[in-house]
Amino acid sequence: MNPTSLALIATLIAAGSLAYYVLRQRRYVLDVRRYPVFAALAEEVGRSAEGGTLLHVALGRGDITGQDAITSMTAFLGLSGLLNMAAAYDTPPIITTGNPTLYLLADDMMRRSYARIGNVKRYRPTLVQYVAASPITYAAVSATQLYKAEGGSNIVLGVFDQEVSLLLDAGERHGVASLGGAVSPQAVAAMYPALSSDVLAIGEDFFSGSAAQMESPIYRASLWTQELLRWVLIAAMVLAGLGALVGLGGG
Amino acid sequence: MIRCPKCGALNQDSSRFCNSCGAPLQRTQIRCPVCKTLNPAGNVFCDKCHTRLIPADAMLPRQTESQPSPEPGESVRQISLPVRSDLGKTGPLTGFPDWLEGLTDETPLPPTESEPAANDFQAEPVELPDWLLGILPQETASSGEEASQLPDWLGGLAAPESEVTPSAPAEEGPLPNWLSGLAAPESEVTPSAPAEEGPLPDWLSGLAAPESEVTPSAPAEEGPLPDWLSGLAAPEPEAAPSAPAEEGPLPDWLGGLAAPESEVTPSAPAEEGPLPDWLSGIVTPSGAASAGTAAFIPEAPLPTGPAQAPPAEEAGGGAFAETPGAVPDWLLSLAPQDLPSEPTQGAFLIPEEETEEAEVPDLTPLPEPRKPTTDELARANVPEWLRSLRPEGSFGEATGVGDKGTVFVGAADLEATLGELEGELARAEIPEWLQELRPTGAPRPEGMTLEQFISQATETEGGPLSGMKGLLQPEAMVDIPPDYTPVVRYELPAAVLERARLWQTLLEQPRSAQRKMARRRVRPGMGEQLARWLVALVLLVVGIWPLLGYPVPVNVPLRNPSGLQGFVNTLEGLQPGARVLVAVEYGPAEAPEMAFMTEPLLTHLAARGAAVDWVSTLPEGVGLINNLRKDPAWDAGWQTPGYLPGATTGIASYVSLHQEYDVLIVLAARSDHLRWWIEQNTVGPRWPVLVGVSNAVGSLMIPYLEIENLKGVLIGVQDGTRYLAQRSGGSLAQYPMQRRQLNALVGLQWVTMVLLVGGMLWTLMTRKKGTG
Amino acid sequence: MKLLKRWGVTFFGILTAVLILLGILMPVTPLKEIRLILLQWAMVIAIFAFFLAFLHLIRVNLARLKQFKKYGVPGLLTVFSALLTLILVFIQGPQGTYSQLLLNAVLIPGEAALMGLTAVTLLLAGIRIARVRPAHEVILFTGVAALMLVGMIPILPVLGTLASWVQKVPAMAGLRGLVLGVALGTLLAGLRFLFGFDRPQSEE
Amino acid sequence: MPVSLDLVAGILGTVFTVLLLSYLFGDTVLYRWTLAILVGVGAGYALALALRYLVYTWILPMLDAQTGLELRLYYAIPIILGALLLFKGFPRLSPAGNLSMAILLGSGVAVAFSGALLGTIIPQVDATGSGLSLRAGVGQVFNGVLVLLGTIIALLGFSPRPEPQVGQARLWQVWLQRFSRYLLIIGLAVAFAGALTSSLMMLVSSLAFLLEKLFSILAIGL
Repeated sequence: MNPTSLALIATLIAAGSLAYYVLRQRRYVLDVRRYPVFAALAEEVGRSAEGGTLLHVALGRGDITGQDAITSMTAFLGLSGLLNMAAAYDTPPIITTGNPTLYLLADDMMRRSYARIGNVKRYRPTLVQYVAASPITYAAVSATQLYKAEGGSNIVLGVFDQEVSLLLDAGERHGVASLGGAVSPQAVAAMYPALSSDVLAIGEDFFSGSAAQMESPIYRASLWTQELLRWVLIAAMVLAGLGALVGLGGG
Repeated sequence: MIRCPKCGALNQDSSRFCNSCGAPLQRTQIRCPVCKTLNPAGNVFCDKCHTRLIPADAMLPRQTESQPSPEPGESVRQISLPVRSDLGKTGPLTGFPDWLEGLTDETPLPPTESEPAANDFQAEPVELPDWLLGILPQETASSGEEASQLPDWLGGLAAPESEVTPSAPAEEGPLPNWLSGLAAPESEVTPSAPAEEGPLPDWLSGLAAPESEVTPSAPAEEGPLPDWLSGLAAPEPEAAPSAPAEEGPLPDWLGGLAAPESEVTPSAPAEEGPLPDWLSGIVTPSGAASAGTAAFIPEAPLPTGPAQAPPAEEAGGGAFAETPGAVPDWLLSLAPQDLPSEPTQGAFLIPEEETEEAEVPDLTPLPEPRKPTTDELARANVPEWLRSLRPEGSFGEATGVGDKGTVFVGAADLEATLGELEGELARAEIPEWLQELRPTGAPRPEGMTLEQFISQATETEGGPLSGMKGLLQPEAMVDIPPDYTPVVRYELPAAVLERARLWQTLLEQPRSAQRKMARRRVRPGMGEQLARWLVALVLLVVGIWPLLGYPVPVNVPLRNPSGLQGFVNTLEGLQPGARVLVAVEYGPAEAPEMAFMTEPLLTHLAARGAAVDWVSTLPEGVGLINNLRKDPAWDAGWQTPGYLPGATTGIASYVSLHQEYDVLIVLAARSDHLRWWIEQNTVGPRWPVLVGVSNAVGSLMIPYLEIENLKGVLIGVQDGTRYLAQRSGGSLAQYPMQRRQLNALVGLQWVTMVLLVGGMLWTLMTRKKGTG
Repeated sequence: MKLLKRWGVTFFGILTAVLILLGILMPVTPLKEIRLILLQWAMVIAIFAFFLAFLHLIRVNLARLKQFKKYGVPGLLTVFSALLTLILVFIQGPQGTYSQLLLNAVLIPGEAALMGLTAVTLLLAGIRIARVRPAHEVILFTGVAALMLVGMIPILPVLGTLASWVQKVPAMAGLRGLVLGVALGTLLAGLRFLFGFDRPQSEE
Repeated sequence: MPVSLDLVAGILGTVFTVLLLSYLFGDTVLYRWTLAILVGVGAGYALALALRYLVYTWILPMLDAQTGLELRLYYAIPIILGALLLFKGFPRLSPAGNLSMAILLGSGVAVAFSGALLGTIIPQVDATGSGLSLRAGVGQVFNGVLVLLGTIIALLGFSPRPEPQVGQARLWQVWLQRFSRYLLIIGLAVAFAGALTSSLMMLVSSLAFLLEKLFSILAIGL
């Protein structure tokens, strides 16, 4: 069977099971593990407002017209609490992005947080910045934001590669606490030795954590579907293995 | 969560209709006085505008010395207010009197994943008093307890069948009129008519509303906690405007009965025999009516503005919008029949608000109901649970004994009866906060102007307004009947409400204790700075040493990488003029590392005479392509380089439009760019693919590099130099700089390994545990 | 009108996604062309986004001139170099002499040097790993990393074989689990967008 | 490039490399100025190429007289949508660009969704399965089985269910969770080594470039 029809079947299964769990959301109460990093994001606004320190959010270089659109959207889902709280406190973070379309989405999200509480006049567009065209320059310039920002917070959430270690090292250097998450193996490999497990979301936890912290039935249904598709995937791998063992499969 | 009485589906607290069967959900409410929103009984704050619904001081049940703690078994009921164990948490409300314990819909869902409790009232099996069985939701009644009929004494009080058609089929029979006001106003249920039979008990006689003017509001369909009880759960919020009931404060649980602040001027206190404190506020005004008349009919003139019909969703019984100024219906139905048919001036005014969606109210005049005589009211037997609430001396003398041993007392000789019943009746404990609301000053005599009355009035002691004269005593409003809608002069803009909600969530947000707060890292000390410089210095020295041509301990052997052979064989298989698409997916930063493999590749392609098209999704990639094509020998028949903006989008559209290539070569130093090309190729033309990647991408791309149409892989400097060596006769003699760079890289790798392992052991030993 | 304002934009976003997805999953004639057209339009709109972001970059750096002492010079340098490069490269194209000069003299050495810095920052993070991770994880991580470092360009063949096995079996399993997990999360987040549960595009 | 420009490029490149590598020893002012120039040149260069593509591939053909109405419409719609997106630059008029953002997001989600399915899930499942094919020999089958089991365990480790704690969950669940974590750590360590090697190579090539230019400037042969 060619991949395209396999993909069509997989899409129908995924969409069908999500619809089922959304409709039956009351029966399926899913206990979800703790994702401390997402719970702590909104608190960073409180801490930066109380301490008058810098709150820097690095969103990476995920292009929203391409492969990284969904990762960047999920980063905003995880940051929704933080953005609302920042609008309420009127202590917005400095948001840096390394992609033009991602910059526009970040600008929208921050402006809407202000507009939602009728405070759009207080919104300052210069705090959401498009910083550089290439990934490594983006990381280096974002790191300069942490200069003399002792006691501040540095949230790294989005599409990165190994250049994220420049950002984390700058945080270490200037006494700034870092937390965040990433999906690409290169970025996770660079963040794993620098951040402890309760301030880092790795791979799928990046998606599950941002959905779990929304605490609404629809996102619980989405987590249920994710759990179901995990077992479908495992069954498919086992079948593919058995098929290859008996000489049916490719390879 | 609210359990639908009809189909049993669980619904959100704020739902007004059941999600699965559409039946109106029964909820008892606390109405927010600011934004009129109806909140579930247990709410501490209003859902919509976050006004506090439960006065702060009333939250903590006070156990003062003066009130002896009730001995076990003592039947004295302490009316104290339910307290949420921790502000903001939606933990179970505590502090209910026992008889109410099982009724709150706050009972938490059991933690296990099993089917949530069939009914909010039944997290664990609770022994409910009989009299409440009849009015609990269907589930409770059917789940284990036998469905018992309404107690007789309530039977008589149910709204007469004829006037109101019950919307939901009231299986256990229509509720008593005095409870009918308790029905959830949300549902568009037309109130069921109060049952005819059975006279009112004396103690309620004063409350009976004349049936003629007001048809009772929506009947209390079986549903969770009835309003007048919820009043015990959540007395009127502080912010609520204090009702200016001068004839002394209504007790909280009856507060709802008081006329809204604007329309009511207190009537004179009752002259007849001393009524019990908790009832004294509601005894008939002097002159307005004889004993037993609805006690709270004020004398204030009707408000001049146009009558405002209650909006549809708060009209509750919507179908029967109250005539402006009529006494709240559940009480009017209890009043003795000799009231004048026309609502007196200044009667309890319920403005009617026009709303488009509201059902057209049926304003046909109701038939003249028969008013229970004073004796009938007196003979109404008092149920067990009410008798225990009866403070001393609150009932008249017994005129008979009902079949269940209930003592009928007349209103007139209450004091005497109490003397006899002293032994049986336990003194009702009136809570501290209720005592404060006890009327202190004498009401304004007739004919006296307000100024004169104020000048004589005593000063207010205590509270923010202490020292001021003639202040109206705060009157607690427990709940306003569903069809009552205060005229809110100032409509709060949504933005202000949203901001208030945000502030509230901020204040309520418990500090997340589980997360170890990221320790504020102090700026690293001199030690760390030295370590940084040392590491940098070591790397620079070890890197520069071989580059300067100095001897190195080991000359790196060039091994044959597994992917190189496939790479070379595929290119060797190309016919002259074969179409090759080369994607340059690395930036200026990675150019030096990729140069190790691009140079031998270009010479190989030129040697095969292939027609090469160059593309890149990176702007700088186009510039790098020009760097690569500096040598005219490599430039035979190649297309001008194509820039594909829009990352994957650009690749997808290019691949779909150009199907004619024989081989796709991807030179990538970014894992996502390589993945895009492999994915779009798999989706599209599925050309044979050759991949050249940097070391960083190579270690990650293993999972991707085992796909079907992948013919050859070159990873990093080591495979590149090997390919270069193979293209130049097997040794790197012609490329000295590349050989030195390779030696420098290997040297750096070994030094880095030593630093990593040494640093790790050192840190493990000193074990400074810090958070990230 | 209110309905259109609230759901109009969301509807268009979902319609675009569904059409492109159908064009990939059911590559039949009309859907394939529609997909291509929409992808190319998105590419062109992205260029306008780049132009807007560039203007914002200039504006931010000009705004920094107010605090001249701290940010003045870097702000000026960024604005000047950006406008000069834009004009030169737009006129001459990538093959132009000045374009080549800027690429070879500024971009390649500059970004290569910055990437070189990541070698030191990664190494320092590796050394400090024991401060944030438990001991058994630290030993496993550092051991495997050290083995790979010396096994990638092996001087001792046995190290090369062991490194190759570690890379092809346990590391493959771990990375594949990571990548498949990310793909699952991407699927569900995409479905939430297609169902209209997540609406980053609308004003709500 | 004429020889003199080569020399200029060499000198500029050397200065840039030295100033940027100075960050190793301190966050100096010169480092920031150099970084500022790098940012400006990078952004200008990328935008210039993108605008050239837009002008030569879209705007000029749209304005061309011979272009048919249908093709002209095909060219004009994205340009109008792009122009609408420019309103995003003014907070008050920003909603005017929402339609264009919706199309960008919609296309991104579709591409990412299909990429996840067709580029990651299906090939990976196929590759995991085909690792067990006997054609590659018994040794490979043993490795294939290990990779299959390891991938399943690693995938289960990312489940959103609460982590099994010792004493609360069965022992095999605790060990399954722990083993999936170890597999992930091995994978990350391999990726870390790859990234570090790549960075080391960049450092070596920077140093090589530096030395080469220094010596050529000082006319001293290496």
